[in-house]
Amino acid sequence: MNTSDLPEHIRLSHGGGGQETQTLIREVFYRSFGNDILLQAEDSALFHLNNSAHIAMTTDSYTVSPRFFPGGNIGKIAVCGTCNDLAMVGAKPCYLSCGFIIEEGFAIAELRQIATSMASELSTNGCQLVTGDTKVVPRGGVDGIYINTTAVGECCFTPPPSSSSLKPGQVLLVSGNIGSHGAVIFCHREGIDVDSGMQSDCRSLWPVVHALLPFQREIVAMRDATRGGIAAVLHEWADQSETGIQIEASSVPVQNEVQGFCEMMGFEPWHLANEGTFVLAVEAQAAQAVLDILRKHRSSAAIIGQVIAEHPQRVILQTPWGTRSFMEPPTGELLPRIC
Amino acid sequence: MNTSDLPEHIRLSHGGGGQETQTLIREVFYRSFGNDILLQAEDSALFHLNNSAHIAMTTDSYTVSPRFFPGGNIGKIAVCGTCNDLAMVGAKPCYLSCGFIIEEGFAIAELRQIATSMASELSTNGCQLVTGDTKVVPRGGVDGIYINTTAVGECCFTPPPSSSSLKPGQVLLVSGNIGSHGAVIFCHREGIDVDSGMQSDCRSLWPVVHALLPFQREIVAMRDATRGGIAAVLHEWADQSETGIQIEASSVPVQNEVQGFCEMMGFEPWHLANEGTFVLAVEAQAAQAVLDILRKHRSSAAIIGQVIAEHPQRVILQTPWGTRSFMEPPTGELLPRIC
Amino acid sequence: MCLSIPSRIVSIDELNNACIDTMGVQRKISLDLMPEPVQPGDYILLHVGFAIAKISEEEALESIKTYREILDSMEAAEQQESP
Amino acid sequence: MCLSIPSRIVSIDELNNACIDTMGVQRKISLDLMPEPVQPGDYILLHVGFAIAKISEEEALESIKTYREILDSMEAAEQQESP
Amino acid sequence: MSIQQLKEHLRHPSVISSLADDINKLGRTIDQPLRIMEICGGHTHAIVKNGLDTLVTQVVRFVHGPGCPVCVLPQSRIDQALYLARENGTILVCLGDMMRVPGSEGETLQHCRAQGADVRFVYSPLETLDIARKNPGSSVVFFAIGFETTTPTTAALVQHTIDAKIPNIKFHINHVLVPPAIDALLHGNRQRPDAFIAPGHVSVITGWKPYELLSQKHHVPIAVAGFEPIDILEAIRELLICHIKKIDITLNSYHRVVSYKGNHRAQELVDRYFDIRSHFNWRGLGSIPASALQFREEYSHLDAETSIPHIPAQDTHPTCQCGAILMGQSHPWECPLFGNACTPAHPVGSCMVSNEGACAAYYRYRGVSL
Amino acid sequence: MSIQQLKEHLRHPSVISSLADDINKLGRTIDQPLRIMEICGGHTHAIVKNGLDTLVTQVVRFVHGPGCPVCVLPQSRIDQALYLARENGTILVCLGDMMRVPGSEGETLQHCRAQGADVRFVYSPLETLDIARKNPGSSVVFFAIGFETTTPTTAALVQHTIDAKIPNIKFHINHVLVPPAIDALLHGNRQRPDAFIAPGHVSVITGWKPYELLSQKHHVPIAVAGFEPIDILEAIRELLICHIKKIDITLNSYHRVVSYKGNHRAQELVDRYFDIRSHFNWRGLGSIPASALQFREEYSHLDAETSIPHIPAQDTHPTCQCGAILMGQSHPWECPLFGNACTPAHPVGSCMVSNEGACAAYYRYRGVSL
Ligand code: SF4
Ligand code: SF4
Ligand SMILES: [Mg+2]
Ligand SMILES: [Mg+2]
Ligand SMILES: [Mg+2]
Ligand SMILES: [Mg+2]
Ligand SMILES: [Mg+2]
Ligand SMILES: [Mg+2]
Ligand SMILES: [Mg+2]
Ligand SMILES: [Mg+2]
Ligand SMILES: [Mg+2]
Ligand SMILES: [Mg+2]
Repeated sequence: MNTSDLPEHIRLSHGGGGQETQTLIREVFYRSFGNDILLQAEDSALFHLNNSAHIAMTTDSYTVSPRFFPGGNIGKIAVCGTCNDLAMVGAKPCYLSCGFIIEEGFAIAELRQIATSMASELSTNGCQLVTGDTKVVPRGGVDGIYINTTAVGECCFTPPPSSSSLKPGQVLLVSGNIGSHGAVIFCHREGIDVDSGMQSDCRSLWPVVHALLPFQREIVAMRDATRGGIAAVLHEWADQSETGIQIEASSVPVQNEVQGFCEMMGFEPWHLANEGTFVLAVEAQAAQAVLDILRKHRSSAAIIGQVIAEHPQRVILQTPWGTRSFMEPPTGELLPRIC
Repeated sequence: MNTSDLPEHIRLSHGGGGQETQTLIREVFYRSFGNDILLQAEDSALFHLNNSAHIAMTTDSYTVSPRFFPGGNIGKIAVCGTCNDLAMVGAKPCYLSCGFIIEEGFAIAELRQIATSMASELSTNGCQLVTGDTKVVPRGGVDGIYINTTAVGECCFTPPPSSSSLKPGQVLLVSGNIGSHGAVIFCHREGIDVDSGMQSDCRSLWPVVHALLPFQREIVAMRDATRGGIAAVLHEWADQSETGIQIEASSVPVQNEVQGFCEMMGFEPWHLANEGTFVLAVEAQAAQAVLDILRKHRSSAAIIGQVIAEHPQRVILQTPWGTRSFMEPPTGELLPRIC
Repeated sequence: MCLSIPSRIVSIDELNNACIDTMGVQRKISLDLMPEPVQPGDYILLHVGFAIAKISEEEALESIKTYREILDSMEAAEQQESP
Repeated sequence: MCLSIPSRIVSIDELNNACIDTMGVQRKISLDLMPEPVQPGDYILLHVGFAIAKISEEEALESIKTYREILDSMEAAEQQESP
Repeated sequence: MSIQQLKEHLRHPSVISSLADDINKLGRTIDQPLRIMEICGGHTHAIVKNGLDTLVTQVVRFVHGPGCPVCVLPQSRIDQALYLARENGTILVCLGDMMRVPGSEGETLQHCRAQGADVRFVYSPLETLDIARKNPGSSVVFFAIGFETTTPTTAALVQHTIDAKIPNIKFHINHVLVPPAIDALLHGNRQRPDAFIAPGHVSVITGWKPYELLSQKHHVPIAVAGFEPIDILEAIRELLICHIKKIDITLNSYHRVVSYKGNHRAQELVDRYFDIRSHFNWRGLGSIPASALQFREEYSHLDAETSIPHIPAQDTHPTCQCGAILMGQSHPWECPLFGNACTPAHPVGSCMVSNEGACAAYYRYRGVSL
Repeated sequence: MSIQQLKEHLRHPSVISSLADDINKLGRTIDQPLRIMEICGGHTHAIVKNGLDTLVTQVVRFVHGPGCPVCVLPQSRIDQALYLARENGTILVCLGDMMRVPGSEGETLQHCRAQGADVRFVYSPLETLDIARKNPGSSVVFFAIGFETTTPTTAALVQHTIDAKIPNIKFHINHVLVPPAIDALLHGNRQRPDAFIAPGHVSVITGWKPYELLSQKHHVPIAVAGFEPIDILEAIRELLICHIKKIDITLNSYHRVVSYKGNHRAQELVDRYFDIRSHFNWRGLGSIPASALQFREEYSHLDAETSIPHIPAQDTHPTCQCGAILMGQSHPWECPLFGNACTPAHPVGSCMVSNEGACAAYYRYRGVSL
């Protein structure tokens, strides 16, 4: 058993969505739980149940701090995030479960606000919360409130989009400006004033995915670019499909304030988390039509690059002056730089 | 809006499974999320999906401390507990999701042990873990590890057992000695030595429920007696069915050590949590046959009482000398008594 | 009832603490309040972590004997009624 | 690169702190290290929470002008090539 | 003998029935049911929960006494606990029962903890030593309540605190004395009970001597009893015989643990640290002279009470029948607030506060319907 | 002018192409490519990430210099940080970059935090004041690293600590000086670079005067440059012209923020608290005299270093080519460990440590394949 890649103790970066998370999943969870469905490693698991057509299931826990931020709160994100993972395999979110872990002393008014946001976001998705659980832990046992949501839904895309089937020539799009969620959260944590109007992109994606249904055959893969940002998605896709990916750096849509934040901290916008922005791989002939639909929902949607045969498993950034470099994969915890 | 039953802040008792938990659910969650499926308030939600027959879904979060205890650990309990909630509506656990929230610094060796226990318990249930999520929070953000599991399964009982359909004359059974999980956990937290051999009853119930399939029409209701103990189940059933419930105090099976622990602390065994013990309401003519099957799995299974027409929504304890008293409903946090 | 439970002493340590057994559950308690010497095997009354009295086994056996007699006489009466 | 970012001063408080704006993101920084007086509207170079220099707008405009000229001459050249 | 065996005997259904028969037979010779007050809430609890009163309805009428140390504690004392708990840097330690008892604003220590105060319950007072050692920067206050049974355990904690020179433990003392309360109850009560069941575990410490003095002074039979069904029925039978024979003495029906003089070691320890308070306010009974303890002068530096601003005592709710219930003039279910405005979750009067209060026992085990 | 506008101009593709063309045209007149060392890792990073070297391959060969303050810090200093962090009751505070740098056992401060140590990163050193105020019972150590750019910010924290009389902040000082390192690099290096790009933001503080002295001493042209693609290309063009015209002077191509004498206020503040250390060990370069700072005698009570047991410096890995790379004798990808045993996650030599190290920049942005 080669476990040399794992240290003795869990680190924050094991939850960062990057390489270390992958190692933990592979070395601990796949070893115990490996099965064909789990090993697909898509945003949602796909299976049949009691003579059904394809059903999708996904889970996520939400520990976001601060709990309320410009553009959303932990409740909104807990519904969007999980429903979005269903949408990314072309499934309509139908039923949601919800597990609250709440710290003794938490304000019930705040809990109400969170529940209200969840309800409103559920209705955007046409999804029902059907089962739940509430645990209260003593002070210090949890940081305020953590929420787990798990959703099941009906697959509407045939075949379901899959991140391991990218082919050279396919076009990559992003559904809007990237990085704002990560920037907003980091700013709030570090006490950076964002009166500037930066807002988390937190939103439900089923409506736009539903609008994309006519192109279900041309859409090869979709992935919401959460932890690790679009860099994580692009690296995973390149890796799984054993193709290269080339991105035009100047086509990647980034809001001014987010770019400013990145320069201040020494970050790249493609490493910042999103909560309602997804990357698509699309057959070239449908790229413009898909872009048009995306733009009806968010005008900043853009074509950002393409799948290439060269540099398999690598993500290449092309500068406007014709030079190229690798896009760095995400490395876990975001740390502000001095150099 | 009458919210007078809710204080301003969450208390431990809001997670205790008793009256205060019910108030919180009703006043906050039902207000935001109310829908027909949720309001069934069974252990698992039942619905159809993509042209399926009945599907059951349930969720629970596990924050148990200590994480390892005689008879199990947080991983075993996280699989049993959730699969048991499916079993209680007569559903076979098929697919499980799992969300880990782990504290930075948690020992990976311990995580492996937990995952191994989960895997073994999944196999007892014939269930697959198909989707997961891992969050790592900074030190102090969580007490070691919390686990949410959510399961979906295929309903095998027609009609599904339901806790609101109890009728006078039906017989109540319990699948084995009660209270050992609650006693073991309390002892460990309070530093009470239990070399005595008390063991949590933590176990998967699908195997015994599967054996009960031939009596699916005679089994009216099943409920695993977790937080709040069998008292919580009996009160909920009496309440929802608007019948009375009468229990023979001396027929309730309690292990000697658990009884001793109760006397020491001033507790009643029916208020202690179980993690693999369930209560059944059964048509009288099938009671003996059901008992026989239960006893094949646990010899301490017993008939403990019956549904009565008098005293609707009350649980009555009958003493061996012919007097009667109410069984107290659970009141949240267990507090050792001096008087 | 100033909740107090009969328990059996399992062992005694040098700090005047005892390990006691209450129907199979063992825990450490203090003998600081015991007015008379006790030893393993003795029964004591336990209140919030302290032994507060030794239970007189003689007296206890006495009452058991009394109740045993009541039971015996009842059984005898029953047998007379339904021979 | 001893990461340092050009930012604009929005306001200055009595404790010698400034609120600065970096492409729309505002935050509080210290003016403790500024060798010359600054006022709202000035551009400074920001390093780990400190303004370390005033950016000479004159010099910056000078380079912009130079590059503008390069661009203009290139455009002129292109137009000559493809009329 | 094993504990198991002993318990089985003391709860044996046939013995219970046989004793109840005896009592009912004996009772044929009296005109009015015997009015017996069980002083201790533990007896109230055992009687109501086990339905012992319903076995002897024709012969005995139970008058439920002051209850338990938790019930008789006035709300202003709980307000003091809440005040201490909310102090920054203070850890308030108490026994489990205290956690759920509301002060005058309806707030409990559990609520207070939910709002951020550091409140911890212990099973044994001695656990406080460890809490203090592990939190050297905090001031730890042990909120001490209890009848004579529990007071020695607080005294033992005081002793360990002093011996181990632990600088950060103080005490809030609420230890009350049962005999003065009985004395007060008997004085000037026209409908005073015909007989008393004296508390068993209080007597383990005090011995049964103090009750002998009360029997003599007030001409009333008293029986010290244990808490098992048969213990209680046994005591009832003895009291009935005394009543019939007009013998006003104190009987010890709890031989196996109660002696005439009690636990001298415990008494000495209590005596070392505490002396008698001139007055103490009992919830439901009002102010009773010499009915509680306080630190002796030389240990007053350990007293947390001195640092608390005066908190006025609350008036009793005008409709609450506690007084009448304790005097044996009324039954819990006859109070208009019973089960309505007054429940264990929101008690109005002392009798509803803990499991051992008469109203709480009826509410939990009997309702209006059983 | 807006910052937006300025940035757009400094990254304008056409201007970049035009400047590259100019350089390539100028280069036709030289036989050998011009060997330019960029001293600062920020320049390395900008050159590799933006592919500027690939635009002028025929004319310029880049020699990547010492990198950044994080890269040059010897492992023994990080071992000291780990030692301090693991002290009970100590909070170690550092800037973000430090969190990921491994000490001699491969452990980083991030790992150390995961094991339970209280390690926190700040964006600005002044945030340390707040941490100290909120944790009066803890000893807070600010682990200070940086070139001349960052040193004044540490000095400002020292000043605030003293002025506000905050008793619980100490410092571990790792501030190094760039000019002595360049001087050391030029001494006795037979393949020394033909020209230097001097660090832009270090020069904001020091002014460009120190580089003028180096130009004169070592007869080499030096250009102070900014970090935008056009800033760098501009500096390259100037250096190329100097080289062709054989003029060994220092040029300031970063007019908009760099002056001849630098930031006197920052210099004074640094001077008040720090003086020159006799020697300091640079990772990759070895011990260099007078190349770092230490607390002045009168402030030595603020020095956390004095309390640390001696931790021996580690030997460099025998196969690591850092020395040769820094001397301009080798390229990162020529090292046999590059991308194998040596990666940013497990760096063997200093050049792989942070984003600004030459090996790390190639690994991240270029690999062996681009
Ligand atoms: S029910 Fe409540 S208010 Fe009424 S007598 Fe009892 S304690 Fe007092
Ligand atoms: S790749 Fe690593 S070992 Fe090789 S020269 Fe670079 S830093 Fe040194
Ligand atoms: Mg998911
Ligand atoms: Mg997700
Ligand atoms: Mg996703
Ligand atoms: Mg639950
Ligand atoms: Mg459930
Ligand atoms: Mg459950
Ligand atoms: Mg259940
Ligand atoms: Mg996830
Ligand atoms: Mg406090
Ligand atoms: Mg430390």
